[in-house]
Amino acid sequence: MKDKLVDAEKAVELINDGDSITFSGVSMVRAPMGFIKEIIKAGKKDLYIIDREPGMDFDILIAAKAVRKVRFAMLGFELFGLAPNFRKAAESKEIEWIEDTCGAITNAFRAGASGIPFVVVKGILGTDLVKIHEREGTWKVIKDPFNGEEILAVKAVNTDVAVIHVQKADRYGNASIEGSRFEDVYKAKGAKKLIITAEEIVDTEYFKKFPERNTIPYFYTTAVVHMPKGAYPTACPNYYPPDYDEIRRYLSMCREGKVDEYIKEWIERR
Amino acid sequence: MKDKLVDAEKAVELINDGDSITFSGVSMVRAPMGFIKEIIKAGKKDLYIIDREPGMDFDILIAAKAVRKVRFAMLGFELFGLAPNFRKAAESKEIEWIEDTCGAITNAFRAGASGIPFVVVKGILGTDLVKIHEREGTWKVIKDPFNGEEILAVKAVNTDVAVIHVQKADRYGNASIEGSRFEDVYKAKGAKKLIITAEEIVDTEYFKKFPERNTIPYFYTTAVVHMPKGAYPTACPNYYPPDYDEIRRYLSMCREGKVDEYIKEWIERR
Amino acid sequence: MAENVDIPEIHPADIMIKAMAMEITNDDIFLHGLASPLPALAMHLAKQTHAPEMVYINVTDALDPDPNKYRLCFSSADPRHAVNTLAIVELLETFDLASKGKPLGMFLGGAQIDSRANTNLTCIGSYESPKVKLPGGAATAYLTPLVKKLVLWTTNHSKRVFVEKPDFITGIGYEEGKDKEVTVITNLAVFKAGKEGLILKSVHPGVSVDDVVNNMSFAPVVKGEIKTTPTPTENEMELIKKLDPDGVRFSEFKR
Amino acid sequence: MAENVDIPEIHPADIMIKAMAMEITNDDIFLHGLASPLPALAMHLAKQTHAPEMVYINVTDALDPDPNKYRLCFSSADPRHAVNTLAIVELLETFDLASKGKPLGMFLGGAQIDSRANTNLTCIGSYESPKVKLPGGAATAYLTPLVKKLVLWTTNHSKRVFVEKPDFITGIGYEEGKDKEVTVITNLAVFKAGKEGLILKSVHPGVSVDDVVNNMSFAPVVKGEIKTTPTPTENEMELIKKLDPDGVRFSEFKR
Repeated sequence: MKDKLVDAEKAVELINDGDSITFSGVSMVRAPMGFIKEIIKAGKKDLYIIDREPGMDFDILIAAKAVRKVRFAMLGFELFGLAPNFRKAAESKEIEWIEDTCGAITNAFRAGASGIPFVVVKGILGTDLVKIHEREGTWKVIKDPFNGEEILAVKAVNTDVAVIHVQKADRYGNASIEGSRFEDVYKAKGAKKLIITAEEIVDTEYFKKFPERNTIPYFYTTAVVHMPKGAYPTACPNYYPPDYDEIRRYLSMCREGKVDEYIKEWIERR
Repeated sequence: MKDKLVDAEKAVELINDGDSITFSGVSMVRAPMGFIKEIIKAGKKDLYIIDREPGMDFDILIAAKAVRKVRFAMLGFELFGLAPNFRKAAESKEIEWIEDTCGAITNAFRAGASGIPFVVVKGILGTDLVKIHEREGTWKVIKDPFNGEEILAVKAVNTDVAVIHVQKADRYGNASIEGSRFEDVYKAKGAKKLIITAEEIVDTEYFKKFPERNTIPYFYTTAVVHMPKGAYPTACPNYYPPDYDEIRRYLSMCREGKVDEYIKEWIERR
Repeated sequence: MAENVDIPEIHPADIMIKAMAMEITNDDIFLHGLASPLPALAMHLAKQTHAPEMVYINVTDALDPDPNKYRLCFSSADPRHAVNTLAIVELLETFDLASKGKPLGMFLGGAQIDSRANTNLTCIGSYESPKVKLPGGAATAYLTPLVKKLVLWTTNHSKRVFVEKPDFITGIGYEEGKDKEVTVITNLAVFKAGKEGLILKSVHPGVSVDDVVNNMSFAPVVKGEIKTTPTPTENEMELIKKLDPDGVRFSEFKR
Repeated sequence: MAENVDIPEIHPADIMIKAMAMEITNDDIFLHGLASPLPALAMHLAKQTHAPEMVYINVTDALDPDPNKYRLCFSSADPRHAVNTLAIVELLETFDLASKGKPLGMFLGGAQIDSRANTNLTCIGSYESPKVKLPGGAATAYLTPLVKKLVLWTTNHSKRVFVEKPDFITGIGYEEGKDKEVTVITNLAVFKAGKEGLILKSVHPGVSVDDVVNNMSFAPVVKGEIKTTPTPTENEMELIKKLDPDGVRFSEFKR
């Protein structure tokens, strides 16, 4: 196994302007916020960010002008309201966006992990999302070759980069997601480059002792970054809950037009 | 959660003559041999048995005249040679058989677990298996709707029954496969009825303590049978290795024409 | 119905939770997604009362979280909601259950809802040039055609929500001939969706049929007996308060 | 080549293991399936000598089993082969790697092999009325078109194995223009498959080119220098013996 432990500044070089990227987590849980900060610091541009149900990770990248295009099934702050910077950018057409649905985007990630070019999914037919995606070239209504019925084909998603925050990893890239995995394992296995950020760097013996906890084996991983509190202010299960106050502070500042100030202060904070 | 713990005689009633069935394990590992014995004792007939790389489970069911049809990617005894009863029955056309390939049958199980009617797979095109399965109606060469390239569509496999031997289960049907899982989780989740046989019945607290070890949650399970040494003479990881001597004894008796004697003795043995 | 005398001080949130719980039976598998405090509490309530064997799956990927250690948080995906779970069940696996035709029920919201219970969660105005870009439908488009029970909810029973023609069809409501029951639960009333449209089933205590009808852009079906929506019993209220001591369930009403 | 003087007493099994190991480089992911004692040992040998970072995946679903605690058993799926594994990697996941075009190498057998290294593992005679129903191709049909390295082996270098036209095409061998290297390793020699057919690369110590050619139903390509297949070093023999103290690797030769 190769040693893949690098610092964040080094790992962020794996991302090119214009890349498609997906991130771990859902809403206020296990988003790789620490690495999002590095992407902003590095001044990455024109990213195409793709996820099932993102939140602050997407919104702040949009606010930082790092994003060209967004794909998601839901993007907001749950009970705290809409995503202010996404909404503004979408309504003013500063960014492109395509709405997905959980069952399609998660299947697209799973198909990407499986190495197949597309997957058929049930449901969805009859909704207005179909024409949006047929125009985009991401979905197509086809006939089941066995019974002739209409069914939706969804193109696999294999992003250029996946950034996955985990609880434990070793320096070779074996990584353990504890608790809810969401689609993160599929995102990781389907991506062309995989950056793991981890709360803790553990000895490889940990995985030999608990091989079933090795949710992403080393051969998928391009780089490992040790990043304690790397999901903050979103949660990292078994480590810390979401910091709702901090997330609300972000939203308040955004609504007051002070998002640049928030980002500046956030970047300076260690 | 409903109490699903029953004895083997009761659980075997879930199987109807003519059913399609799949079993856990591969070759000489974690085949549900104890339950196979029950199927034979109950005199089940005309079964259509489907698996990736079965061995003694299939061969002895064929010897006992319980089988109408067989589908597999490899069926034999590895270094110990061909499967004597399968071979005899296939060559004399007493049973139907269709040869599959690991990548197709495992994907068919995974598609069955996913609830999709078919899955596309790479590889396989150009081999003689394609025409066999197109005739059978299990595969079809189609065009990728996005790029027009030829690709193979494989119909999902959802068997009437799956019999899965696990290390630990609770009486409600939460089940833990330790070590190699093969495709057993997919087989279980895709089957219309699921019979779990388990080395140990554990308290539900076990799963609350180690939720990630709950490889087959209770809502998939139709019946749980407590069956220590339920994989014998095949292996059950963390419990016992394969009994190579016993497997060789079976093969010797088969080759001497004494398979009925072996089955009789096996059924009487507890 | 409006001749209220001694209706207890009960918040619409609690009435809605009870109404939601009543849609759940013992044989169901129910899922809730993000931004779903009321469904989360309804599922716990059902499981602790009339539907103990209901399968509880949620957006934290946790199966049957322990109600005795549960404390409702602002994010429905908060890992603390996964307390004492029996298994990690990826959301994708729940979608697979829906595809397999298992008895899955789902709670979903709707920014716009029409008389067939079709929903819009995508945009106000056109998709290409939205006046308001909403958060998006999440699982709506995928699940609404697949579930056996679809329970829509809104805490804002109004003409803005109940519209003649949604700006976008994110989710499919009533589908004739399909094994799929569609219920709409609002802060005023409970409907079932049918061939004829949204059929008013009950109004909440203190609410009149006129209150219900006058706050919709289309006419619901009002026929036969219109019941009063049952309120939680004392015991049920205790369970709700124990699960949500911080009153997160009221957040949706403040906006 | 046949002028053997002091060729050490070395079993063809060990020569084949060494030849197989030499096909593995540090950047490869290699998989072995059932009934594969020689590939299993070759993978360990490569990983302990020239290819320490090779990814070792096998039919026990185990990643990088510990060579120091490994003891070769009769079934390649024996759980004792998974000793000290780093992770459970389902076979299906390895197939996914192949589909994604990762640098996967696979060892496969062949009951019949033709001049393009196409293989038959399905039946002798017709599929519908087989004279001999073989065990089946396992992963052959799926993997042979996808892998970057295909290493075929037979311990029975004979006219019966090397046939003009296999009775059934279970696996695809050489494919022009594809990033796929096809090697055939027998108890007598090593070949690479190419446009012109099976190209003889080396013969094992004590074996003549005539021995090789006369035991095939078609003519291999014999041109340029034909080397002698290297034999394991003393250190390599020690490693092999340590991994297989019971001599399971010789089983294939007894049949």
